[in-house]
This record gives sequence, structure tokens and C-alpha cells, in this order.
Amino acid sequence: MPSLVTAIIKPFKLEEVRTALQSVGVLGLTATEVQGYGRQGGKTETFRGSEYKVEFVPKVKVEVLVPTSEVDEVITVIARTANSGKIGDGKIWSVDVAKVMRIRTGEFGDQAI
Amino acid sequence: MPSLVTAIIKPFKLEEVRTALQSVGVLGLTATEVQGYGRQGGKTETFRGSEYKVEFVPKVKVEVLVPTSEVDEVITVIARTANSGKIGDGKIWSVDVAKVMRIRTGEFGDQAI
Amino acid sequence: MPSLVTAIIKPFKLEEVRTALQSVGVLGLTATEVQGYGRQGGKTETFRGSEYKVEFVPKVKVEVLVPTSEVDEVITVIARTANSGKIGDGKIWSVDVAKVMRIRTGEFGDQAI
Amino acid sequence: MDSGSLTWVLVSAALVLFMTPGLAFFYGGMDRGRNVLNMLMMNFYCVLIVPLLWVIVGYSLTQGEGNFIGTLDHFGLKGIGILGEDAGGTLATIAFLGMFAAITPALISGAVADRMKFSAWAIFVPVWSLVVYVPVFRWVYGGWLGDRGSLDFAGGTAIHVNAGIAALAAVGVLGKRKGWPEEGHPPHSMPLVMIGTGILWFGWFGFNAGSALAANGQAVQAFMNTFLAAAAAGFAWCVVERVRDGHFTNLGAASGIVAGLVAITPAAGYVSGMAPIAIGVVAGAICCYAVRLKNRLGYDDALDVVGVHFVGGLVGSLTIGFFANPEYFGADFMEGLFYGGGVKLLAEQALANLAAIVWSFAVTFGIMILLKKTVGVRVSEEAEVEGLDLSEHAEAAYH
Amino acid sequence: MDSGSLTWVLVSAALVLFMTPGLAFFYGGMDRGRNVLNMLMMNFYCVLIVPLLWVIVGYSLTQGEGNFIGTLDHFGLKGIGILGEDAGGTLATIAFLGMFAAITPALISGAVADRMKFSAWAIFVPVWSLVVYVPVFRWVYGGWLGDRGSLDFAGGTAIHVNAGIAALAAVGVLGKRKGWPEEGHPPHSMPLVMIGTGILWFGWFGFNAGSALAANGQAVQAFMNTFLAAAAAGFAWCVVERVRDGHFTNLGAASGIVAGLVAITPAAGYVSGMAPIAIGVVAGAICCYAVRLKNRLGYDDALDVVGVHFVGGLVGSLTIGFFANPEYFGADFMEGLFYGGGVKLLAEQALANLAAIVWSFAVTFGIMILLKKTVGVRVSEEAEVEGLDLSEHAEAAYH
Amino acid sequence: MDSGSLTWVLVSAALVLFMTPGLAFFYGGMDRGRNVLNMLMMNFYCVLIVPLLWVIVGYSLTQGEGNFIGTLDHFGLKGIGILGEDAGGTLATIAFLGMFAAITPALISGAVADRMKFSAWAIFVPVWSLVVYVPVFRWVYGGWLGDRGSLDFAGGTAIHVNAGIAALAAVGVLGKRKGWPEEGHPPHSMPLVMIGTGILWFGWFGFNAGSALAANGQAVQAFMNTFLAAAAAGFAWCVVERVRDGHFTNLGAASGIVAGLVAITPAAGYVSGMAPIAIGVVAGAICCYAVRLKNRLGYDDALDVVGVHFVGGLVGSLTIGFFANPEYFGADFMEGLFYGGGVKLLAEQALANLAAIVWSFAVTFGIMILLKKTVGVRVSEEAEVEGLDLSEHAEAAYH
Ligand SMILES: Nc1ncnc2c1ncn2[C@@H]1O[C@H](COP(=O)(O)OP(=O)(O)O)[C@@H](O)[C@H]1O
Ligand SMILES: Nc1ncnc2c1ncn2[C@@H]1O[C@H](COP(=O)(O)OP(=O)(O)O)[C@@H](O)[C@H]1O
Ligand SMILES: Nc1ncnc2c1ncn2[C@@H]1O[C@H](COP(=O)(O)OP(=O)(O)O)[C@@H](O)[C@H]1O
Repeated sequence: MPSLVTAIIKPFKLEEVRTALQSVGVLGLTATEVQGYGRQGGKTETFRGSEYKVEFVPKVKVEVLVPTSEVDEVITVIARTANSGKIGDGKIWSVDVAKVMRIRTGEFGDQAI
Repeated sequence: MPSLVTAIIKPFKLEEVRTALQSVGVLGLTATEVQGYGRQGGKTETFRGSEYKVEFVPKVKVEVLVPTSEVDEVITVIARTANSGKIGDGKIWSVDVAKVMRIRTGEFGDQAI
Repeated sequence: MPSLVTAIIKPFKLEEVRTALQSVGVLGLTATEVQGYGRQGGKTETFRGSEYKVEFVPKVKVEVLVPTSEVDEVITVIARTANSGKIGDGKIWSVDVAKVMRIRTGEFGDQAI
Repeated sequence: MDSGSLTWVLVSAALVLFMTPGLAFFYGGMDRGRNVLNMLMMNFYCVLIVPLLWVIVGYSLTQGEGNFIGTLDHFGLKGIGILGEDAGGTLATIAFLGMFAAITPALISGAVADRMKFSAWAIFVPVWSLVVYVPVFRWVYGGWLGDRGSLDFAGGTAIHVNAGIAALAAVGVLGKRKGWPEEGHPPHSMPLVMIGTGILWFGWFGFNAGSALAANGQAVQAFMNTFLAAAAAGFAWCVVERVRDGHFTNLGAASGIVAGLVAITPAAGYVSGMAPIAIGVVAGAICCYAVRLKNRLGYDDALDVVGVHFVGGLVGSLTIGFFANPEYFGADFMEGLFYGGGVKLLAEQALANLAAIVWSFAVTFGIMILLKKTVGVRVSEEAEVEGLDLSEHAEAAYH
Repeated sequence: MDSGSLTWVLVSAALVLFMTPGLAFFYGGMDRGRNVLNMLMMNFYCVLIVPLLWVIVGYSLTQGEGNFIGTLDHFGLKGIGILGEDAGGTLATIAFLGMFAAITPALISGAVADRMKFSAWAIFVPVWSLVVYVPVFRWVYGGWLGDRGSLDFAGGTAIHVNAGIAALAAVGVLGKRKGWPEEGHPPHSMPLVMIGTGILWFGWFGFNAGSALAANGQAVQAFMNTFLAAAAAGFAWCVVERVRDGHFTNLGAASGIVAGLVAITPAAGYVSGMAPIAIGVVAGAICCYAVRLKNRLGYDDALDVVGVHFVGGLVGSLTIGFFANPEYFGADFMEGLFYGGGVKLLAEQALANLAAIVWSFAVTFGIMILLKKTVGVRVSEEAEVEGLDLSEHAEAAYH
Repeated sequence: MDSGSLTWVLVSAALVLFMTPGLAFFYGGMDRGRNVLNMLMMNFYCVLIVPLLWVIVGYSLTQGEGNFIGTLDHFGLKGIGILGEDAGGTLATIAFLGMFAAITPALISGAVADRMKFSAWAIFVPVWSLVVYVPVFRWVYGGWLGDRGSLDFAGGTAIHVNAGIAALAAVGVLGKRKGWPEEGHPPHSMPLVMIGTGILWFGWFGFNAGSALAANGQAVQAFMNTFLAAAAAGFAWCVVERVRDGHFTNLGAASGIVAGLVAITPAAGYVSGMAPIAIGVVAGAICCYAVRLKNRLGYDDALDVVGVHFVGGLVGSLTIGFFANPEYFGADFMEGLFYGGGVKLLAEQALANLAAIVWSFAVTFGIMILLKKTVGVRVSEEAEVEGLDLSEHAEAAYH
């Protein structure tokens, strides 16, 4: 049974995370530009002298399907690479997946990843 | 065990939802611009006199990790704030999460949220 | 109990997939522009004579809430329509959903879809 | 007109035509992405309808006898040819002035952004042009205000003060945008704003220096003044922001440049030396504070037409009373205070602007009330939320 | 050439140079985001290769004796100096005309958008310039068509009809885009379209009024006509859309403006008074319907080169037969129908366009067939889906 | 100055003013989306502060006696009027040259992109203008280098070589961007780059042909040369890329056009016939390779100011030694090698550039070191990662 590991990370860490995952044998992933709100707080922009608070900061969401047995390793790898020690580094979570299929071949399960 | 609550809402409701969640103690969330297709139907644009139907309408997806015990409250809060009573207000769903980790500290579980 | 079916597909297949799902009675879905990394490999751009590899290729993520009983049908329909037989056609997976609610009406469960 | 001057007037006219798209981008970039096309359309619409109105009837009404309004002698350009010694000089001037007529109502669009019904705007523009712009233009150029001795080189009173105060009247009737002022309305594309700014500055050389209607020393001086006042005002606005808010901003630079251009408009052909720098610095600093008035006073002038065009135009027009330098015109106009002329010119400047303000505000208010009672001036709340591009024009800016 | 006229020709030449980028943005904004760079490149390419061709051989072939083609007497600008009384007037004119030569093939790019191999385009442009543009230009200006008395002030027949019909021939060989017409192809950036529109209108003053090749009354009249026809056509297009489809649209305004500019191009120096407004209204309304022909007839003219340039150019050229006003030129050219001239001029206009249409269509079709059989004219289906920016240019427009 | 020439100088000045925004978009589009406003601001800032500096003291320091620096006789434009026979010709020229002064430091911004503190830039610009630009300008025009016989029509040495080598000195002190060169820095908006390119080419006609300071044959020749060299260089760059890398690219076309414009700048008024094509081809091909030097030599010249402006300017300036054609100027300047003039002119060209290079590099390096030791020249690493738009200007380009 595969799992889906999702991580919210800082955008400039994406390249590093991708490379690190690749080096532990992860062959694919999907990334999405998202907006994060959290302890990190937003940023302040000015507009003709009026300040306004932008509550959301840009983040990237990384989604990786992995065999459940590898979830811990993948989480560790992401955590290590995405960590800058500063507030706003993000979260990682995993969810059990009921079914996975590769569209091209119709394969199911861990083979499909 | 935490859960992941996901909501598809109308974009202009995001700010209200964020504030409402904040007021019930939700400290973080992740928002994504998405395109929704549903009962609401799309919109019609014109282009040199030819009309074409744009099936998708802009929506925002809100994802919140919460302790499972708080799922119902969070759903209620989102539903209340995002409701405009009009078609297209969106959906909320929750999923059980196997593991959660905060990248910065390495904490797991409800503390990581 | 509903499930959430997620598919990563090639962008130009979105319209076809939407229509196919509609024809089997799926009334709504949510689409997101994402960046995919996988076996397909990236593309090479040039910039004043220097080549650089863009590892990610544009994909679309389709998310559909369906009654669990229809998961297999929906997966089959998506797979059939999104298949071009070429590398990079993408993945489909499903996850069990704990709760679903329609914001407008407050309905829960399969009715909410 | 000799061929050099003819070329100058034609080039200037083309430059001023280019300013309306420039203004559209300046405003449109500041707008949100779901309203940008409505903004562009409000501006482009002006340059479609007003030129026709201008050559058919508007120009004629600014000419001939009459202290308050001209005649219909040149209805449909009757009697205007290109032959003879004039060699088309008059026709060239009419084209040049037609560009001014087109951009003036366009200035107002920045105030009513994000909520005005396009059908109301489509009626507002021609009506306003005829009953506000044309008479005020006449008063200032060849009518009772000009005759009394007030000065307005390229349209400080006739254009910027006029449109700026009309903008205030219009938003008075229209009301605030949903969510204003709590919600921020950040510019959806600052590069588009800066494209507009570049075009505006470029075009404004035609606007001001072209108003000499000849390639002569006065045109050169107006050119130099346009250059220096814009730079000085942009710099001043940036410095105020840096000191007050901590940053040099692009929007500050752009706003300051425009404020300086507005302020030098009435004065461009009457001042010299370092005066344009002084005018620019004053205008830049004052407008940088003036754009905040709306928050204090509670009128929703979306893109600061009042703070930049009304205030900037007024500042510029009044500074003529100090800096006017008769050297440039022959002795038949009054000196400014700093050139020994006393307060007479300053008083005339004040009077001219006052007259324009009263007329423009009152009549604009009246037009808007009439529109409100008939076609309605405001889009539905739903349309406002969804964005006017889609609801009013069935278009989307980006795909 | 006197210094005023020299300045006017140089300024006009610069304005026309600016039009090719303007056209690129007008088209590029209408294109989808994955093909926009291919569109820009097709346009910019014209302004890289054609100027070289023009000064080396093209210009010369439009000059000298010869009803159908000129000579090689001025090969490599031989014999063209800047000294003497002419003071560079001829060289300035050659530069001015070089800008026209560059933009003409660029017009065609809008039709073949989204699917043409860039290598084929790279060959098409110089070949087409030499075997289609240069001869037709010669016929119209100084060759057999012009000699018979037909009129084309700034290139209605020689440029717009010529390129417009060539576009039809080109897409005839090229075929439809995958998914056309079922799939909509919405403009990826309307602000970019409007930037292009603004630049085009601005530049077109040089195109038309510069074609007087002097700063004189005819230039002024051409300028005014360019102003009014564009406004009138933009307005007419918008009104048709409002009545027919329910909205004023930006793309309608932009398309109407361009249609009006195209239509007034041949007529600009021959008509006067309110005639440009009439021409604009007619062209705007007709083109607004003409762009729908492709759906009915099934040719995939992606960005409506046929509907706007061919139809607009033809309409404008034929209206000369009605509105031509000999007052503007001396008596050595024919009057239009409305000025008592009978149908003679109209017949000549029809003949001139017919000749251009036949030659341009046939030869363009031939070139495209040859290209198809050799390098191929169409990108792979995969490349079409992925977008031409990446497949043809290894670039992406936005990051 | 006669009215035709006056018009030409004014139009040219407006065109050059427009180039600074053009440059801002050219650079800004190439930058990433989180640094684009910083880039625009660096450019717009130049056109706010330098004009004031120029009329107050800069212009004066380029005039009068003095081989190395002028005098303060015209401090604050003292003694410059618009009356008399000159009719404002001098004042027009001062405005025209003020545009040059503004754009020169702006060129440097492309090199220091993405990492320079804006406060350091705000000081750098006026200081550099006074201690580098003004003296070098003086040497070349009316000072010791010009007196020896070297030629620089519109600022190849004084502007492009000068700013280009200063850029190298500046990045020498500033250091590389985080992640350079491993990380690619793709242009965030190629359409913005092409908008900049279009504006630059358009404006450059004023830059080069306006430098004749009259509407005469030399202006026409400079105009034609500007047209042809840009086309030829753009074409050459594209061909090199096609052959070497496999594709025609938009960025290649744009870069080539700019390289050609840079190269023809010093030569525009001294060469003729097919020479501009030769100069363009050489410059386009050489610069296409020169932009790769930075990777080999390890200096992070972000947007290739060295490879395009320094190398292009140098190539153009040296080609004068071959192609200079005295026909254009009267006999009081030297012939190029190909016109029988021997290597004398070439040697003078080399010397002039060497002098400019040494002075500019050394003084710029000194200024940067001083800035580094005082206000600091580099933003924090965090700010660099987050983007300078937000950290330096509290603005975001797109919402
Ligand atoms: N409860 C949550 N649910 C979903 N996403 C969250 C949640 N809390 C934080 N995030 C995401 O993680 C990012 C970082 O969180 P933040 O609280 O700022 O810092 P940290 O992760 O260091 O505690 C946020 O920008 C947001 O995208
Ligand atoms: N079955 C579904 N799966 C996933 N998302 C859905 C589904 N149905 C609707 N949505 C999302 O919810 C949004 C609103 O749904 P819609 O059917 O238009 O209105 P309502 O929620 O009021 O019934 C859609 O735009 C889409 O994003
Ligand atoms: N392990 C994975 N986890 C998440 N998404 C994946 C994974 N592998 C592939 N994908 C997504 O599926 C897309 C297609 O995968 P790819 O390996 O290129 O081809 P194929 O699906 O044909 O094997 C990728 O671009 C990526 O978006």
C-alpha cells in the first residue's frame, strides 16, 4: 500500500529537496505553488504610503507517493533538506492511499509510483 | 492523531475564513488557487464576437491540519464563514493523517501543527 | 463514505477528462495547475546561449470527491481519457475521506458531493 | 505655419494620442486583475468617442466670439482647409487639441474605478466633454478667464483641475467600493504601471512643449521644464516616502513623476531657469501627502485622481503667480510675485481655478445624479465582487 | 528636402519602425501563453532580415523604368548620397519605406500563428518580400497600376490587401490548428494586446501622414484622417458588438481601431472633412462581421489577418472611389463619385486591388507549397500541443 | 537653430528620455519576478536625480575651457536663454544631453542586479555621474581625446564603453549572486523584455540621429545606419545561436539588436553605404560570444552589461578606424583604414577607449569600495533570497 507524503516548504528549497529525494530513489513528485499562513507572519507592502499587511507568504507544496515502508525515510530526507532553522520552514504529513495507478500503463500499487 | 481539513471556497471569502479560523485558535493554514467545476456552471467570455464558455471558475482551496478532536469545530467555522447561500459555495472534507511533522523543530503529531 | 480521487494529468487532457467524467455523472471537480517531476524528464530552455534544464513540466491535478463505490469507475474513466500512451501521462490515486460537507446546504456525506 | 513648426505640432499631437493608452496602463496596472480591462476600456473609449465629438461640434464651440461659449461656425470642420499660407496649421492644431479633449475625461476614470457601470460611463464621457470640458476650455483660452489675464499654458486649470474636481464629484455620487478602505487594493501589475508612466512622461513633452504651437524658444523652455519638473517631483515624492515610510518605491516614483508633469503643465511656457525644479519639488511633496486625504475625509478616489491631478494642477497653476517670467512671452502678460509682479497674477490664477472648480464640480455632480436616476451608475454587488472585466465586458485579462 | 520635412520623414520612419513591435504585442497578447514568443519572433524576425534585403536589392527593384519591376541601378544603395540639395531626403525616404517593407510580411504572421515551422517562416519572409511585395509595390507606385490612375496613399493595396490575401493563401496550405474551431483560443494577455494597439495607433500617424513625404497640408490632412478613422471604426465595432453580443469589449475596440487604421491607409491623403469618419464607421462595422467569415468558410486565420487587413484594406481602397477629393493633390488625379468623378476612379481601384489579389494569392500559395515540399511548413502535433515557444525557440515567455 | 532642426532635437530628446524606461523593461523582464521592481527603480531613479544634477552643475562642467574638465560658468543654467537667434537651440541641446546623462548610469544597473543595496545605488548614481561620466564626456567632446582626433558620434566611448567597464568594476566589488552560476536565472517575462527592446530601438533613432543636432544629411545617415546596424546585428546573433545552439531565440534577437545599436552609436555619423551592415554583423556575432566570458572568467554580470555595452561599444568605436568616411563631415577629420586613412584614426580610437576604460574602471572601483566600507553595497542573504522588491522597496510586482 502506498502513502502520500505532503510537505509545505519554502520555495527556494524546492530544488534541494527534489535532488535529495532523487538521491534516495524517489523517481517522481508533484509541486504546487501555494500561499502559507502561520507563525511566520506575513509581510508588509506599501502602496502610495499606506502600508498593508499581506498575511500569506509564498510556499511550495510537494507531494510524493511512496511505498508506506519508505514514508519515514522520505519524511526524514525532506525535513533535513528543507530545514533552515527559521520560523516558517513548514510541515510534512503523510496520508494512507487506498489505490494508486499509473495512467500510461494501468499498473496499480507500488509499481505505479 | 491529527486530521487534514480541506475546503474549496469562493476566493473573496478567504480573508474572512482565515480570520474566523484564527479566532478559534487555528494558527496556520495553506491556501491554493484552484479552478472549480460544478453545479455553479462556468462563465461566458467573448472574443471578437465569438462566445466561448469557460467551464471553470476560480476557487481557493484551504488546507488546515487540526487535531482530530477539533475537526468538527473547524468544519463548522469554515462552513459558517464561507457560506453565501449561493450555488458554488464549495465543499469541505476531512481526511485522517498518519503522521505530521514540523520541519523546523522535528516535532511530531498534534504539537507539530 | 466518499473517497477523494486525485489525478495528475497532462494539461491539454483536462477538457477531455472533464467531459468524460461529466458523462458518467460526476457533477463537480477541482483542478489545480501543478508542476510535475518524473520519468518524463524536464525540458531544456536556452538563455543567451546558455542552456538550462527546467526539471518540472506543467501538469494539472484533478480532484474528485466520489462515493467510494464509484471510485473504480472514476479511476477507469480518467485513466482511459488521460492516456496518450506516452511517458508522463501521470498518476491516479484515491484516499478515504472521513467527512464531506456541502457549504451551501450543510449536507454531509454522499449527498454533499 | 512653417514646415518645422508643422512637424512639431503633428509630432506633439501623436505624442498626446499615445498618452491615453499610457494613462490606461498607468491606471490599469494599479487596478486589480479582475478590473483591469474595465479600466482600459474606460480610457480607450474616450479616445473613440471624443475625437468625433470634437471635430463635429466641440472644437467649434471653443472658437469665435463669446466669453462663455463659442459658436457653431466650424460645425463639422466647416471652413477648415489645408491650402493657402496656413498650410494646414489650423487643422493640425485642431487634431492636437482633439487629443487633449480625449484624455481629459479619461483622467476621471481612475477615481470611479472598480464599480461604475460601463453604460453610465459611455454616456458620461460625451456629456461631460460638452457641458464641462468645452466651456471651461473656452473660458480659459479666449474667454472671460483668459481675458482677465490668468495663465494656463497647456491645461492645468482647463484639464487637470477640471478633471480632478470632477472626479471628486463623481465618486461623491458613486460611493465607496465594497471593502474600502479596510481591504487593501494592491496594484496587480507594477510593470504595467511603469510602462504607463514611461509613456506618459514621453507623451507629455508633446502635451506641454507642443502647446507652444510652434517650434520656437518657448517650446524648448516648456520641454526643459517638463523634463525637470517631472524629475524633481518624482525625486521629492520618493524622498518623502523614504523618510516617512522607509523605502523608495516604484509607485512613489511613478506618482511623483505624474504629479510633477501635472503641476508644470499650466506653467511650462511661462517659467524658466530653476523654477521648474522648485515647482516639481513642491508638487511632489504636497501630492505625496494629498493622496492620503481620501482616507481622512472618506471619499473613495480609487487611484488618486484628486490627490494627483486636482491638487497637482492647482499647485502648478498657483505657482505661476510666483514664477511667471514675462521674458518668455513679450510684455503683454503679468509678472509673477518673484519677478516683481505683486499678487495680481496670483489672484487671477486663484479666481480662474475657483471658477473652473465650481462649474466642474456642480455640473459633474448633476450629471452623475441624473445618470444615477436613469441608467444607474453602479454595478451590482455581485459584479463588483466577481470583477468588472467579466461582468461588464465578458472578457478576462489573463488566461 | 527642407529641414522641417526631413524631420517629419525621419520621425515618421521611427514611428513605423515602432509599429512592428507594436504589431508583435497586439498579436502576441492574443496568442496563448505557450506560443507568444513564437509570435513575437515571427514579427521581430521581419525587422531583422527585411531591412537588409531592402537596402541591398529591394528598394532598387522598385525604382527606375519598368512597369512591372524596377532595375538594379541602386543595388546596395549605389548612387544614394546625403550631400547636395536633397540633403539626404532620398536616403530618409528609403529608410522610411524600409520600415514599410519590414512590417508587411509581419502582418501575415497573425494568420499562421501557433503551427508554422519557424524555419519555414525564416525562408518565407525574404522570398515573399522579393517576389510578392516588391513587384506589387512597384505596380502601385510608379508602375502600371499607378499609371492607370489608381490611388493608394500609404499602402492599402500594396500592403494590407496584399498581405491580407497572402495570409489566406498561407493558411490554405498550412491547414487548421489542432482543435480549431471547437476549442476557444482566448488571448493570454489582453493588456499586451492593448499595449500593441496603443503603439500601432501612435506609429500609424507616421505610416500615413509620413507618406506625404513632406511636412505640408496633405500630411496634416492624412494625420487628421488617421485620427478620425481609427476612432470612428473603433467606436463602430464596439457599437456593433454592444448591440449584437451585449458588451463593449477591449478586443473589439482594439480590432476596430486597427480596422479603421487599415481602411484609412490608402485614402489618408485624398479625402477630407467628415469622410474619414464615414470610412471608419463602414470599415469598423464590416470588419466586425468579416472576422466571422473564417468560421463559416472554414479557414483558420488565427488572429484575423484576412478579416481585418484584407477586408479593411479593400474597403478603404474602394471608398477612395467615392470620397477622393482632388482639392488635395492638384487636378492631376481623378475625383471620386461623390465629387462628381463618376465610376472611373472606382473601377481603377477595383482593378488595382484585383491585380494585387491575384498575384499575391497565387505566388504566396506557390511559395507555401514549395516550402511544404521541402523544409515542411508545419510543426509536429506534439510541438503544437506543447507550444511553439519551447519547441521552436527553447524559450518560455513567463517564469 | 532653424525650426526644423529645433523640432528634430526636441523629438530626439523625448525619444532618448523614453529609452530609460525602455531599458528598465528590457532589464526588468530578464530579471526574476521578485527583483523586477528593484531593477525598474534603479533605472527610474537615474532619470529622477541625474537631470537635476545635469542642469545644476553637470552640463556646465562639460563646457568652456579645460582639457580635462569644464567650468562652473553655466552653474544652474546661468546665461542660457531662449531668445535671440539661437531660439533655444542651446537649451534644447542641454535637454537632449541631459537624457544621455540619465541613461548612462542606468546601463550599469543590469550588472549589479539582484543584490545591490538600493541606498548604495542611490549614492552611486550621482557620484558616478559627476566623477566618471562628466569628465569622460568632456575628454571625448571638446577635451583632450576629441582634440587629438578620435571620433565618437553619439557616445560609444563616452557612454557604452564607459558604463560597460564601470559595470565590471562594480560587480568586482559587489561579488556574485547567491547560487550563481549553478542556478539558472530565467527571464520572468520575455514579453516585457521585448517591449523594452522595441522602445530602445525606437528611442535610439533619437539617440544617434539626434546627435547630429540638426535635421541634415548627417542625421539621415545616422538614422539609416541605426536602422541597418541593429537589424544586421540582431540577425547575426540569431544566426550564431541557430547554428551553435539550434534555435532562433527572442532573447537572442533582442540582445543582438541592442548590441548593434550600441556598436553603431559611435560610428553613426561617420560611416555610410553598407558599412553599418558590416559593423552590425561583426558586433552581433562578437557580443553573442562575449556574453559567455563571464562564466569563463567568473564575474557575475547579471544581465550582460559588459558583454553587450562594453564589448559592443568597443567594437563599434574601433570599426570607425576602418570605415570612417570623411565625405560626411568635411575634410577636418581623419579617414578610416578602408578609405585610405592608414591606422592613425584607429590608433586614436584605441587610445580614447583606453583612457576611458582606465579612468572609469579605477574610479568606479574606488567609489564601490568606499560605499562598501560605509553604507554597505550588498543586501542581506535573506533579502536576496526573499527578493529585493519586498526587502528594498516593500512592494511586489504582481498580485
Ligand atoms: N495547521 C496548518 N495546516 C496547514 N498548513 C499549515 C498549518 N500550519 C502551518 N502551515 C503551513 O506551514 C507553513 C509554515 O508554518 P509556520 O507556522 O509559519 O512556521 P513553522 O512551520 O516553522 O511552525 C505555513 O506558511 C503554512 O503554509
Ligand atoms: N465532486 C467534487 N469533487 C471535487 N470538488 C468538487 C466536487 N463538486 C464540486 N466541487 C468543487 O466545489 C465547487 C463548488 O461546487 P458547485 O457544485 O458549483 O456548488 P455547490 O458546492 O454549491 O453545490 C466547485 O467549483 C468545485 O471546485
Ligand atoms: N512518486 C510520485 N509522487 C507524486 N507524483 C508523481 C510521482 N511520480 C510521478 N508523479 C507525477 O506524475 C507525473 C508523470 O510521471 P512520470 O514519471 O513523468 O511519467 P509516468 O506517469 O508516465 O510514469 C509527474 O510529472 C508527476 O507530476
